[in-house]
Amino acid sequence: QATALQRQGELGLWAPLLGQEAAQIGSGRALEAQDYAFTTYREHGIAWCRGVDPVDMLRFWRGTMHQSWDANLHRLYGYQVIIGAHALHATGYAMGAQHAGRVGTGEPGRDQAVVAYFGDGAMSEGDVNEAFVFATAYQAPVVFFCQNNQWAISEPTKRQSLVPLAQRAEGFGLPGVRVDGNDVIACHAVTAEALNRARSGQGPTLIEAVTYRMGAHTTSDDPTKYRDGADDELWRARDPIERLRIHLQEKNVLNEELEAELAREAASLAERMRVSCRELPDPHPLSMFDHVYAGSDARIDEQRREVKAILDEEGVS
Amino acid sequence: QATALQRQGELGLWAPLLGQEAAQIGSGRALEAQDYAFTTYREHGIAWCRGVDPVDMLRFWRGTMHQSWDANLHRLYGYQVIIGAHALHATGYAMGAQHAGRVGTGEPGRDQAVVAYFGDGAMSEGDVNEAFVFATAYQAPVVFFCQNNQWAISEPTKRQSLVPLAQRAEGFGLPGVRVDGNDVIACHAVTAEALNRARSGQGPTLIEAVTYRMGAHTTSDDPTKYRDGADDELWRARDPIERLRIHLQEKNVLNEELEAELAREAASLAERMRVSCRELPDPHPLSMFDHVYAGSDARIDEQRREVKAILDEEGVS
Amino acid sequence: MEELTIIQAVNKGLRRAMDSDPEVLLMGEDIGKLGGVFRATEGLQKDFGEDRVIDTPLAESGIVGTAIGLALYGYRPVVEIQFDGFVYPAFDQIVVQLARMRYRSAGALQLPITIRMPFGGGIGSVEHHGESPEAYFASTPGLRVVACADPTDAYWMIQQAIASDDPVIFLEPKRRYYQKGELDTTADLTSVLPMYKAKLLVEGSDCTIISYGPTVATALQAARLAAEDGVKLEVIDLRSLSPLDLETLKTSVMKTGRAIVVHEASSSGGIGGEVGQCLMQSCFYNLKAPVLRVTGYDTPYPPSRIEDHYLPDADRILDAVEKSMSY
Amino acid sequence: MEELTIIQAVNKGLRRAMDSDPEVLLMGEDIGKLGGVFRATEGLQKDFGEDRVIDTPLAESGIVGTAIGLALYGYRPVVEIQFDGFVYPAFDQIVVQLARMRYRSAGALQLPITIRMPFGGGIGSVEHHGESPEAYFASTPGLRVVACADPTDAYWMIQQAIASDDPVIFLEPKRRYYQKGELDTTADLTSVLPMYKAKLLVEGSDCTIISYGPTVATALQAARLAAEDGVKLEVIDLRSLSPLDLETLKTSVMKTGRAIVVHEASSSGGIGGEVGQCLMQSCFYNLKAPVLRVTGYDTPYPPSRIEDHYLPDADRILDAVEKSMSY
Ligand SMILES: Cc1ncc(C[n+]2csc(CCOP(=O)(O)OP(=O)(O)O)c2C)c(N)n1
Ligand SMILES: Cc1ncc(C[n+]2csc(CCOP(=O)(O)OP(=O)(O)O)c2C)c(N)n1
Ligand SMILES: [Mg+2]
Ligand SMILES: [Mg+2]
Repeated sequence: QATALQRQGELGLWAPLLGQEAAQIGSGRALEAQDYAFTTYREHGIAWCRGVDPVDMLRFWRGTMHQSWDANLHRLYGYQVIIGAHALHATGYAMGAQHAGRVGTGEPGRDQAVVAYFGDGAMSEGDVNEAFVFATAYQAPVVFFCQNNQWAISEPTKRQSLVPLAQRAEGFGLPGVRVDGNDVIACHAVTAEALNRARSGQGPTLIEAVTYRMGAHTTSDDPTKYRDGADDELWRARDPIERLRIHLQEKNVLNEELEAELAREAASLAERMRVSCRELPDPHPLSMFDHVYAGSDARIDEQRREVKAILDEEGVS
Repeated sequence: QATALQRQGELGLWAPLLGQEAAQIGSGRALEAQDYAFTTYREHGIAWCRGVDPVDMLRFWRGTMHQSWDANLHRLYGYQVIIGAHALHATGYAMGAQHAGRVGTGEPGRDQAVVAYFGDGAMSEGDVNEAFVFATAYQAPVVFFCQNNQWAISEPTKRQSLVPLAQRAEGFGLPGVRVDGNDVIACHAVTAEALNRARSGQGPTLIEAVTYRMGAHTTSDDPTKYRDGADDELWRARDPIERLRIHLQEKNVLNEELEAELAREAASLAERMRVSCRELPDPHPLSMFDHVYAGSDARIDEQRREVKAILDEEGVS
Repeated sequence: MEELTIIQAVNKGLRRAMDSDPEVLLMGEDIGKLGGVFRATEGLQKDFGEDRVIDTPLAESGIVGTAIGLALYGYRPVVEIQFDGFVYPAFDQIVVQLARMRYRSAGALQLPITIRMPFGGGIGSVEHHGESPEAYFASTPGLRVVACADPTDAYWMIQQAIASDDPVIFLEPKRRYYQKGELDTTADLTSVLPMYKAKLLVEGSDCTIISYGPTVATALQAARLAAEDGVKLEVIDLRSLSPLDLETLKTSVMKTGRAIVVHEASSSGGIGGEVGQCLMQSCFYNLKAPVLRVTGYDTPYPPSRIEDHYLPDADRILDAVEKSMSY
Repeated sequence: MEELTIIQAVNKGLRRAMDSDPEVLLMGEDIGKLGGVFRATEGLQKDFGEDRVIDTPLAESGIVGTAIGLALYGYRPVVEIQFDGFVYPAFDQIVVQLARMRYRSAGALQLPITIRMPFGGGIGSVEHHGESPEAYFASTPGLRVVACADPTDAYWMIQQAIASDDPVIFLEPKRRYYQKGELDTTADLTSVLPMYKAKLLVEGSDCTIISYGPTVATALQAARLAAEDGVKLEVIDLRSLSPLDLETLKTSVMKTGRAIVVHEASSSGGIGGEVGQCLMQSCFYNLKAPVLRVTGYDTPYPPSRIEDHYLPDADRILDAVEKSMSY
């Protein structure tokens, strides 16, 4: 499905993950059912691994919902747009697992770990650094997975740090690992190990996956303004999907047949998304008044009535 | 004057620096006139080194002014109460010096450096860590001087970090130095060197001065609730003033005469402070309306008139 | 019935909440061994242990951010912000993350977090120790903002805040912490006045004084003084700053035709303007005078030696009453 | 005279400010080579160099905090916050440090910093890209908060903001960025209308519509529609949200006796309530109806597919006019 994911990356209705498939699928596949993950707007690969239907992912980008899927069901928090904020949520959630005695028991399926996914730019935000402080202070079972895709919109990673991002970890007293983000097997291995450390009560880890944002930051971005094609070429040659394909062919796991089948799968998924996307239902206007508070609120009820009256006039039901 | 400062520390009208005299005087004396410093509420020793009259320091603590002295005159920003906020101000000020071409010229008295003073607890705040990011990104001429006095009110340093605080530096790509904060000569030496690096354009440094808060956090704090006397004893034996006295005696710089004179100086200063403190004039009530904006503001003028009327009634002039 | 101070009542309320719900956790700076700089959590770590009364690193955004994670896991964190002036580094986590989680997730996720904060001035302290940031939170949809003004409310409202499934900003009147009052702890949580209701403290027919937190005592004092001159003030403790209990306010102002809002925070953009606007909309024909405001002035909080001139006092309230009556 | 869009006018204004004062620096995320996500700083780094147009690390508190240091050194930093929804991590530096420096230092220090921010919704984007945080800043003493609504104001007001010795929050109406208008750049800065003044856009005798930023165009549209039915609306662009230009508002409402405040931000705790309260106090006997509010609702910003139902439109303004006239 990595191939399928690449296709999705090419859909371009959103912040494309093109080039980062290995980092996301590799690490995402290392999570166990009882684990929990927090991601940014770019981690479609993680959502895929957590069982989210790509069509559902589109709800957020189309503007029909603020959160695209059921966080409880997939044990995956929705796309976080505020850079770095969720690193603290992940740390707190991990403290919860600890507090609930779901760490270091050794019982299979019982011990939990949490992963926070974010980018190279996020490493500069206070919240991410405070997350390192809290995670180490309580030795919480959290893994910080930083995809260094070389860019924060138009700013190269060196604007955020002159030293490797993984090095940041030592300073806070947690282990830092740097991995080839375009090697799906390596990403899986380091994440699995960090998760095991976390679940067994050995505390947090920071992983820096070095990769590259092949596409634009988002569909409204124009990379030609700030980067030349040279790097793109360099990294295209390191295409994680291509590397995996060759590897699997050598191992005789992937043959023409299977490839063709994958291609068909991908094509039909892409097709389904194209179709379903347009069919995603708009929320009812009055739903904008729901779930501000647990109970009802007089102000909001009055405002709902006001809009209801307008809709009735316009004949909207 | 270190002796005098100790006496001041004993005045207890404020956040006492008792035990941290060497760290403050040692580093404070390393600054040159053209340098600039930003401090917390506890850096009376730095203020002393920047030529602030101890009596003026009391204005803040007595509540007659928000800023105790003229920041421009002493090239020292007033006491900062918001933990960590000034680390960014110091970094920005250093970027200014850089921008103004006052770094790396080699002309004596021209090149500038900036020092940000803060404590072990401050190392956990997002602002301090963001300051490390900006300082390294621009290689700004700023020195971060962290006095690890073992406590943030009632919390021991290990609640903030399980590894030495100086180690934090590497992770951001700036050099980190750990120094005996009770050795005034060592503190002077490392600060002087870091300032030279900064002025000559070699970028920022983090210094961790390991010392101990002998007194209460502030005069409204009761340390017996959270720490036993054992440590106090341990550190009393390392009293920086005592160490300096012995050193100077061995070097025959300090003799009975001089000591007696210093004691007299200290006593008279203490006396002057006791007296002047009570004599510090209260601000005029109407001054609370001054300097909200550069120009005048209709709302505020009206409110000033309102209070003026009340004062007139009460016969206050 | 026992007599205790507001801070003791907060402590007692926290203890009872922790006794009755094992998911309740306390987080903050210096709340453990020290028991908080005001001793609100005194003795709680000793009795409930270090993992239910958690001393945190010195980082407010981190405290609220990790509390959000703990709440997502299923706990009910009660966060102490040491002083009003230190809440701002956590602002993004409070107004963007905490306040909107239920809405953002269309009801799938909720964050039953209470953020306790001593607020208001008048304690003769230095900068940042006398602030009234309530309007920032009261104007943020998704947050409930309440303030207590006496031991009974301190005791019950803190428990209601913790029991609430919505995030609550719980404001404690710092300079009244040692004000004493009778407390009956025998009632049960559901039978006492809900925290989202305003409370009529003194009945009167001439003018309604609306206040909350530390200035409630000031309003009561003004009412006593006015009574001596035969002026009957009606005093209401707002208690809930968001959402507002307009019904209670409306009923009173429909009767008196006059209202004065009293708070320590600056006038401009404060709670007073919102209350005044709402009353103008709901009682237009009954208002005999404009709703007036007796508040802190439109400046930052002044040096403590002159703070008494900044804070509303009974005289200023009575001047405003006179002004209102003169319409 | 030339015709250009609001975003082009901002760009031109920034360029002129940088030309006329070498101390002016621009700071922000992606403002260099990219020229900002809205291209407000397009071409400026090329012409003024990397140390006057500074791409910063991704940390808002860091950006404002270092800008404060640069201002203390003597520079005039102009900070771009990429979107309204991303300003909150810098809240402490803005409301506690930036806003109070002059007051805290009794006038010895000043921070002539301008913080530019696109604000408001209606662009069909995801969460956090359609917010109206103005009330948080307008209720903070020490800050000046202004909003532009057309190319001419965008061009002159940004220069006035930069020239101001006070910190200024400069709000740009995101969804109107591409609205065109005639601009005369020949005048000089001191001769044009000061940014702290409200502007009378349309004279009318029946009801005053007070608005700012993106909803000014909505108010003008409502005025045109009302005129067709013979209802004469007076339209005022507030421009300065803090301090408020009450004189201009008062003069208008004394005449019309009716006022409606329009903004995208939620009603509760918004600018509308403060304006309404001030008008009630200053025009009590002249008000024929309560000041009304046509605003975003008291919810977080909704998903973009239904944002049009959340944002004030001409019809809602006209309904409010009808309601006001019915008193
Ligand atoms: C607090 C905050 N500031 C600014 C932004 C605007 N913004 C969105 S994505 C982005 C760059 C993020 O870069 P990185 O962390 O490397 O993640 P990537 O987009 O490369 O995956 C910025 C500045 C934001 N969303 N949140
Ligand atoms: C942002 C902020 N949060 C909390 C506080 C309350 N507070 C004042 S001093 C202090 C401890 C500071 O410890 P440290 O940084 O080690 O400095 P020290 O007092 O030991 O010199 C705390 C928590 C504050 N002043 N500012
Ligand atoms: Mg990136
Ligand atoms: Mg300390």
